[in-house]
Amino acid sequence: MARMTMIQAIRSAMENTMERDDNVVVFGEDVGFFGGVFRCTQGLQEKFGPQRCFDSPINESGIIGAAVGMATYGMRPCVEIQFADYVYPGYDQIASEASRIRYRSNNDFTVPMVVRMPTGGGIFGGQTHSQSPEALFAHISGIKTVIPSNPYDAKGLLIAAIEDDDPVMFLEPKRLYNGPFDGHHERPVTPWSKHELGEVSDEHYTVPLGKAAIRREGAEVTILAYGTMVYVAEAATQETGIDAEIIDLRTILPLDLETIEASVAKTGRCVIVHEATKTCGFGAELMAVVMEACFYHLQAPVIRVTGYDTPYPHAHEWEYFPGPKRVGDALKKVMEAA
Amino acid sequence: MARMTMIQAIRSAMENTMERDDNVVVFGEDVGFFGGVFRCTQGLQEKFGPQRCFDSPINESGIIGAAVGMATYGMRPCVEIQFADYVYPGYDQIASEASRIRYRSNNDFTVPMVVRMPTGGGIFGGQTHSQSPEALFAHISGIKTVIPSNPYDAKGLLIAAIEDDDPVMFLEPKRLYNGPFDGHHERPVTPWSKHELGEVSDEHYTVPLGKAAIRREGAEVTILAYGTMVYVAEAATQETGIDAEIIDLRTILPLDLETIEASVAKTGRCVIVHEATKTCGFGAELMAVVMEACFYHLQAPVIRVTGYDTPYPHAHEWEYFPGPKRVGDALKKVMEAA
Amino acid sequence: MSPDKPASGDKALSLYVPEPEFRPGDTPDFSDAPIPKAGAAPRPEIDVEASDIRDLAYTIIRVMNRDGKAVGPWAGLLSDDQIKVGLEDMLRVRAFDARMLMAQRQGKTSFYMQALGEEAIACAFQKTLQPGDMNFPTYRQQGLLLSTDYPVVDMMNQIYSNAADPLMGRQLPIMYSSKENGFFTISGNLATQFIQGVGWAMASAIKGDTKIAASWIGDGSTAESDFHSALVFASTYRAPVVLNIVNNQWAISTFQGIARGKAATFASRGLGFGIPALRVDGNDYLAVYAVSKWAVDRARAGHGPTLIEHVTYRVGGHSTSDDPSAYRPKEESDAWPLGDPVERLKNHLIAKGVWTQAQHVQARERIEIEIAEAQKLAEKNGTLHDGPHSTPASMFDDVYKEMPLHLRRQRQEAGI
Amino acid sequence: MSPDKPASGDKALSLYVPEPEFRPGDTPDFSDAPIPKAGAAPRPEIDVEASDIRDLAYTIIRVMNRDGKAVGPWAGLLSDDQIKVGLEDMLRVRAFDARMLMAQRQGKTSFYMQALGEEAIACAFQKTLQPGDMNFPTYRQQGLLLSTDYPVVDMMNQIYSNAADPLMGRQLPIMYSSKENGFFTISGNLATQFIQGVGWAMASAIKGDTKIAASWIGDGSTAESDFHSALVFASTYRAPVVLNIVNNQWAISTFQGIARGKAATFASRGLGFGIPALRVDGNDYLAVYAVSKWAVDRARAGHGPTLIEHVTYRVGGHSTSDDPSAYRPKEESDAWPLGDPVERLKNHLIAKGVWTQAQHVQARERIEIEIAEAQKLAEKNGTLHDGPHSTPASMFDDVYKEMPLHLRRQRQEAGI
Ligand SMILES: Cc1ncc(C[n+]2csc(CCOP(=O)(O)OP(=O)(O)O)c2C)c(N)n1
Ligand SMILES: Cc1ncc(C[n+]2csc(CCOP(=O)(O)OP(=O)(O)O)c2C)c(N)n1
Ligand SMILES: [Mg+2]
Ligand SMILES: [Mg+2]
Repeated sequence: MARMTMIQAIRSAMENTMERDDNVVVFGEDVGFFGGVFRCTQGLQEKFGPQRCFDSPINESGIIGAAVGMATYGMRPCVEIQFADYVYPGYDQIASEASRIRYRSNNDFTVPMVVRMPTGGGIFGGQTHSQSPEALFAHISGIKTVIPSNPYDAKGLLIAAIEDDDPVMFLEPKRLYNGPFDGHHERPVTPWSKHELGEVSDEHYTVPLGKAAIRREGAEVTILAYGTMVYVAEAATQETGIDAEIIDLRTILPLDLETIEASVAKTGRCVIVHEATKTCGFGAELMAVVMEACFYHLQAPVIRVTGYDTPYPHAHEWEYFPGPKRVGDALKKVMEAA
Repeated sequence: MARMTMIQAIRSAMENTMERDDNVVVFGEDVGFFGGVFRCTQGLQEKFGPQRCFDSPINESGIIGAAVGMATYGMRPCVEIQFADYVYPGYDQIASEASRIRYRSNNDFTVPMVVRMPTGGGIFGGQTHSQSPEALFAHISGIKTVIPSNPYDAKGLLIAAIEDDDPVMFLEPKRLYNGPFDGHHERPVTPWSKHELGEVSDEHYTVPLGKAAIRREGAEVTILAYGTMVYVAEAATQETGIDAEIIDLRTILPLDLETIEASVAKTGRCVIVHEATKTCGFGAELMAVVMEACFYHLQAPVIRVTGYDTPYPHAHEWEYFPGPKRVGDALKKVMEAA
Repeated sequence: MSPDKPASGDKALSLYVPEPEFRPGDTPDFSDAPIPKAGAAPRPEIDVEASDIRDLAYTIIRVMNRDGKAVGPWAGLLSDDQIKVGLEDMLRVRAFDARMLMAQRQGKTSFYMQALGEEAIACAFQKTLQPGDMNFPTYRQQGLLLSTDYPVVDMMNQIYSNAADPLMGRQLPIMYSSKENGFFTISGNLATQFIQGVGWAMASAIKGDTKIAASWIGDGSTAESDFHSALVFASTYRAPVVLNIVNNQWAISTFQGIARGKAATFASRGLGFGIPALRVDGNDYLAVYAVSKWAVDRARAGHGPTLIEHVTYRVGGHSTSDDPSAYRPKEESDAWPLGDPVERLKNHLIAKGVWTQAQHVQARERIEIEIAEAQKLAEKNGTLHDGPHSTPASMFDDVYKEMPLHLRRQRQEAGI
Repeated sequence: MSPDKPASGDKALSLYVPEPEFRPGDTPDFSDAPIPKAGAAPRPEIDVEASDIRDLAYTIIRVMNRDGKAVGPWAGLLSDDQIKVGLEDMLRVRAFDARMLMAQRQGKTSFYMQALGEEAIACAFQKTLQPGDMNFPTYRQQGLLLSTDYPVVDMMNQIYSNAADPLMGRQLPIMYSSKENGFFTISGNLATQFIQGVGWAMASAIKGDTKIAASWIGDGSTAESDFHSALVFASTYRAPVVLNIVNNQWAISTFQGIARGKAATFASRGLGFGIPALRVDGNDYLAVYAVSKWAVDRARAGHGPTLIEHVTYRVGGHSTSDDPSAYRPKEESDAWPLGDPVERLKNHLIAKGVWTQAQHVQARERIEIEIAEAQKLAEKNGTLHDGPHSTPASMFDDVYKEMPLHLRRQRQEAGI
């Protein structure tokens, strides 16, 4: 056991799977010799050689398309898209190909592939280093979408994703790479070494896809969150003193419907939080799930706290970012209602 | 005044705007000499010459990227993507470029561009000629998304879209090109010449973007629909005898929140219908809108009737397609509830 | 900003929009088309550098001359028996196409696409592969499957989306899949397979395997971005892949000039990536075989990718949804100087004295009967509109390996 | 399936992964790099066919020789005064970069990217354009703006995201936009602008205008699909556009071999589209000017697109987030044989007898003071972390021309 940052945990997941299965290969822009712009693949080329971990041309459709081909051969490619904001040129290979090959070929070909990508804001990255495109994946049938919130989960989920026989989009909240971030940008950052979920085994283990984690049990209101927003939710809960149950979804597709439904049935109130823009974001689906399954339990309208429906602005990062103040206000509002 | 099919109405919209403004140009795969695989651009090259209406290489990113460039020059390109299923290779130019150029340049450059695309199922087109990707556009800030349901609207909305100073995705339900289709595939198709909304002026007129139309007033339940589903909703209403108010959204972004909210506040019940897959489809956003604004009016949980979360199957088209039976069942269920 | 040239003196620009030479009503005349003599192109070693054989990207490699003789350095690779098999493969494709086109017209299915005039390409190419190699085809390479032992009746079952459809009625007709027979599941989205084939080949190389991949694309689809992705990746990693462009001169209603601007050749795009590029007479079975074999051997020997442009002509409509008389002269395919691949190979065998017109007619009839019988068998399993089909509940299967809860709920709600 | 070759005899494949020649610790040595002599490349007419000048895609067009003399058919286009302006433009870019790099290190902004060693390219190119022409730049063409009259202080305001930022703090530093000065709004997404420039040029042609466009891309980004889209569209419609590749040999940590597989040249990609392609010494201001002028004149005269590969070297880090010593030898930039563009142009003027070292130092100091003063002015308007900024409410503006209801509600909820 060791304390790891999320970067180290992700690297450890790749290292473990590459050791166990020589079908696992890693490639992407700058991931080879250099080890990736966030250093998640550092040392892998040295350890496994350039045929197992290598730099790719700057072509996201090529990266994902080549990975699809490799996966149908029988390998398990785990590729990196340098920022989630740059996945769109490869979107066709995800939405039209990876997602449908098993179905359309009736299991003749399958695509056990992972596409890793740093996601989310909070680093003054401006419009094109801050996006959260998870809803664009969740709408596509045939792929899974995972968003870890801590080193322990990141490693276990990534191993599960690499070993999964279906394509998995693996979104890494880059603001969490080095420590939990609760939106209080004015305060110093706590490193993962100070957090119990920074405790990560060097060994192989998995965290199952499709299972949410209850980060805090509570009776008054359910907060549905993932990634960075889990810590914002924790901060808001603490600051308002409201007894919220905080659910870290971890996998948004398949979604852990049962955990969500049980919690909202219990609390009767719900706040949904994500960084992505509001309209048609994943929060909309969560709203719908709660409406469909928990309507008769609801004591107040569910509230979404999200990024606004604008491009991610540079200077006004902290006005844009859904921080503890906005989440706290939503908690208060949902408690006051009805 | 004349009776027009939706194809003729769309063509007429392009013809009118091309006559009035030589900044309007039309291009796309097979749209030039041949006039498009659905014949929507037939005759335009002959009338306006090959510099105003021409065939393009088969490259959707190129089509949209070139259109973005033309629009920033000051033209008003109206391009065709042969099927909405093929828009993904051009998705980056929509989501990262067209949508953000006004914002990021602080109005220095703007993108008055229309991307037309036949959308939806019901024609035995299988996985790649049947998709409804509107939610993938609705999640992107900075673009508008329009889905007409009849020739009159199609023309007026398309002219409004071409004259709009922002980029517009214009999704044409191909199953409606030749007549309203209510999902009763076993019955003969009624042509538009028998429908009052097939009455279309040759002259220039607009239907404003962002305004829904109430197709049927009703007291018991609100049906939110667009495109082909408007007729399915009408059939289901008639067949169940339930007094539904049918709202044809026409523009899904910007959404006519006021019309939706007023209707659901009045009826207290709501059914949402679309062809696209369920999870994170536009119905999820509609759910959220109703939850946020009409919670205290709701007498029953809102129900979504949608395509299932699978690729669009070929042989089982009619089991997949959300037809009047499924919508009728939802209406009955929402009326029985509470 | 220019220090020396005033803007005022410039003449107005104007957009060039390429047009095909002939439209309906015109009399097509290809007498100017540069058709090199059979046997003229040299045959390099398989480990050659692209830069040493640039000319092969601008010529047309041909083997059969006008008299049906096989000539030049690319000739002589196949035995008479092998050539007869090739001829029968092409006849099988042609008979299959004719039957299925008719079945679609009769309303037995929704859609069909024939390969009329292009049969030599897929049929000859397939013979250069080994078991385990993988094609990443487009919708017009039925010849790849039809020249293996894949059951014809299963292809028909797929086309009918019937109860025996190996793809459970999920795919549009003709979108076959057969891993076993080296035929990757066809996509309706153009060009995506071109880079996937490169990825598959990279995997084979990473694993130290001996298998190679072959990617396929049409002339029009070379404009798609994944054509570029494929060239970039194939050249960077020297992937063991053959990149095939089938230039049948049309993309639905759009002539090849819209994808290549009337300049250069499709093959020559390979040169900018250091990929050897060869242009071949796609209606010459022997030339296609020879060039493909060269490229396959090259890939398998570890020398990397080859780009082949197969020059042919799409004689039929794009698909059953298309009527080409709206945009090109009916006579164009007859005027096109490279002739019919079946006739040419037949004439070659006859010229050699190992085949007769009577044998040919016999073979054709035998194959037509085979196909007709397969069709009867297939129709016993159902047709699209009359059924039977796979069970509707199967619609929910295989989206994922295991069905997630939300899909289980949806299936339940569907009540099917 | 192969009739003649058993699978068993084949040797195992293996993946080729290109590696740069030198890594940290190695001593870079470019003595083998083929650097053609200045003045050696011919200068064709502007209406030449691509196929007639293929060689220009494989050489390096150079004007200044080792002695600083301008020689050959591409020499002699600029007056001494124009050359001095060019030198000052480059000095301005260098001084600007130095200041802004420092400002970022001091925490006054989040991010910066310099063009160290590549200044000649953008600065010389800009001088070939006319008012109204439009550049579609990448993030490393600050020289395009800095050699027009665009206010330096506004560039700094943008970098600081301050209250006077013309882009309202919405964009990452250095993502300028100036329609007025022919500088298209920069995108963080690579290569998208390359095809947009082609579309803009097509629009100019459709409208019968006289304006031309110039698209820009880096060596690494030529791998992106929109590079291909741009070539396809530019060649098909003969768009009046100059397609510039800045080959500075690195893409973050990735050497150019990953984008071109160690074969051919980036320029030669144009030839497969029938687009004339020229490779030029990007550190030679006079050569860049001459080749660019040729391409701009060609476009404006209606002869269509040109692809230019500017060969240079990225001397600095990729951005302030990058430390190149992790992946290449520190000495590499010094070893690279094409030298420093500022030094070379200075030596040329001195060799001509129209400039002295003292004048040079004076000019540099004057420009450094100019830049320092602009910086002071800009900082009065605020810096990223200390503000002031545009008003937060402006975050909701200009998503659309008119703010839709949902955004009005969101702004209201935000209470800002
Ligand atoms: C991404 C995408 N865009 C457009 C289409 C529609 N489409 C289907 S076939 C075709 C023409 C392809 O022509 P070509 O590549 O020359 O192949 P051919 O049909 O001649 O064999 C087009 C435009 C598609 N299937 N996929
Ligand atoms: C679509 C996309 N993918 C990846 C990136 C990340 N990225 C930014 S710059 C860069 C390297 C570009 O190298 P090159 O084109 O050679 O330009 P240079 O930086 O050398 O000027 C990369 C990979 C991006 N911005 N956009
Ligand atoms: Mg074709
Ligand atoms: Mg570079």
